[in-house]
Amino acid sequence: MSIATAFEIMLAAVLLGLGIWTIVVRETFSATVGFVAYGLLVALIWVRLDAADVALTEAAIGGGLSGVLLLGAAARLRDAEPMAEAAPGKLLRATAAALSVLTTATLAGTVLLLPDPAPSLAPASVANAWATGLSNPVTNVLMAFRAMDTMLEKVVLVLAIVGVWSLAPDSAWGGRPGPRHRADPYGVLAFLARLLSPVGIVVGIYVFWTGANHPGGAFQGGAILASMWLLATMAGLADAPPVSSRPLRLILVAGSGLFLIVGLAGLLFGAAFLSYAPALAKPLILGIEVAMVLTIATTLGLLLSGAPERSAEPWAP
Amino acid sequence: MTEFLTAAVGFILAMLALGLVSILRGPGDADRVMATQLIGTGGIAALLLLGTVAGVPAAVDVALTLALLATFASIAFVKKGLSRFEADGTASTENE
Amino acid sequence: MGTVTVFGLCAAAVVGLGLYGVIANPQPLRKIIAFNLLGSGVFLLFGVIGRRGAVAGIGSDPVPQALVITGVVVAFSATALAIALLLRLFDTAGPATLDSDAPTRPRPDRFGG
Amino acid sequence: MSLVRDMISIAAVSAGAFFFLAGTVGLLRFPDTLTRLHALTKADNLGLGLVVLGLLPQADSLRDALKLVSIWLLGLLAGATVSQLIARAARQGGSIR
Repeated sequence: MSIATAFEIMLAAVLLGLGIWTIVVRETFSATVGFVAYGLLVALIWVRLDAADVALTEAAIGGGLSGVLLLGAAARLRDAEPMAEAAPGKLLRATAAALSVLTTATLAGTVLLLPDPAPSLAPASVANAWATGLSNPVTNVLMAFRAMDTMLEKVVLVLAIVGVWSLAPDSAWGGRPGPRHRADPYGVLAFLARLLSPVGIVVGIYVFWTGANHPGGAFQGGAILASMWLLATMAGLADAPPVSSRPLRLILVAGSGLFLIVGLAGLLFGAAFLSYAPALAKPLILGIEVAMVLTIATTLGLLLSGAPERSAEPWAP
Repeated sequence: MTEFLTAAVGFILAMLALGLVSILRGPGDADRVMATQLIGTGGIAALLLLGTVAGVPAAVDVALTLALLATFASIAFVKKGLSRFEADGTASTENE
Repeated sequence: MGTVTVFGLCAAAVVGLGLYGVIANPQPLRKIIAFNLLGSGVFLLFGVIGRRGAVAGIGSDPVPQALVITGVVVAFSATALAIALLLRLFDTAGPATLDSDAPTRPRPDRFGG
Repeated sequence: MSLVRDMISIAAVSAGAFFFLAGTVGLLRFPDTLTRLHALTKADNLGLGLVVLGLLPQADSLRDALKLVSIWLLGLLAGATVSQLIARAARQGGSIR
């Protein structure tokens, strides 16, 4: 057994240990922390699998944003803990365990018996990379070869934000989402937000821009930008905009809207829905990505802020 | 060189795992939240070494992202978990 | 045993763990977390299959990678919606539970204007 | 030349690994939240710094080297501020649950 394999087994064991902790530990808060640690560490496996694009996404969304979302919810639901319902009966747990073992065994068998040589679309994506002028194959797949997925994913983001907002009580409709955060303007948190946010914005834009040729892209960059917005909000340096704001709503639909317009233009002037003329491919993709990064950053930030809870009165720091 | 770096990643990962065991056991929530800080240092060190070993230059970007965001869970904990205590004035008022 | 086998088996185990958690954990937040764990296992399986499709110059098949990135974003949106539902349930009906027989204690709507 | 660089890397990464060991021993042995926080943020950040130092000779370009250094600086900033926040939360929460 080589040292690399030993390391991989160890990494898998640590990750599985965190997964087991997340499922079996009694307190919900501990489980949440375990899952956040899992989300941060899984990026290591993605790097080991040579999928740096996914590693970036997992680090930004799975580690950073999910952590804020889940820990925030766990802290807020803490009061419900003493009322925790009776654990399910032995029969249910045994059935669940049997079902899980069966699923795992089936999947493990499938992994061991995967066909050789492995089917791959990598050569096809390399052969067609000329059509877009971008050299990151993952961005090519996301923005050109399977652009429909990416467009529909933007629609999912819009639907999710509509769903979250529609949970607002009538009295708060049109107001600002989430609680208002207050912090000592000269305290530690405000200091961190003042120092980290500019750095994070630069990193976010860098990750977005480098996505054309190296691992990175609109999702990862947008997630980093959203976190920086959130940090400023949590430090009391900024406030979430009221959801009735028209510019805000325009930004929220900009990504999917521009994607749809370009797609329809492809149908009218080109070969098919979402087809780009090779000469225009790079500027078109760049334009869509700029709109997308704005939409993603705003949507992710608002999804984390939650449903509107306060009136839309002007905010004074 | 590659063998040495792989062994170093393995060692740091083992330290990380031991630290996680100690931290997640508690006793308090503040101890548990430290797990994200632990990954913010040990996990990033392992990631950087791993990127060099595996020949994935973009691992540096992943580490940069983790370094930026690993703090966020702790901040969310301090903000929301302790809003009742008005810690350092970093409370969130639920209602105006 | 190579990279693919180790992480493939790990992914299979994570899927099983998540499935068990979704069924057996009573608290809704725990179910949401377990569902995310299950999803993460499925993503890892995609990653393993992408890794097998590596060719010279590309370490991993880009198509599964792109699918996983889309999947991560969609899973996050779904989680955020689920958490928002859960918090709203908690605000209106007291302790959040999925047990339909549980007594609900109506609370005054605490969101003023 | 390559040998010298490798020697520097091995020395610095080994030293970094030692500080991670020290940090973990601290986590396992120290009795309360504040001392464990101290072990975690001080020793581990030093370990990260030494690992970064060890990887600098292996960096391909100046840009990568700068990124490595900025990762360490971000880690220091995060460790310094977040440990303050957690410690304060632990103290104000009393025997924080």
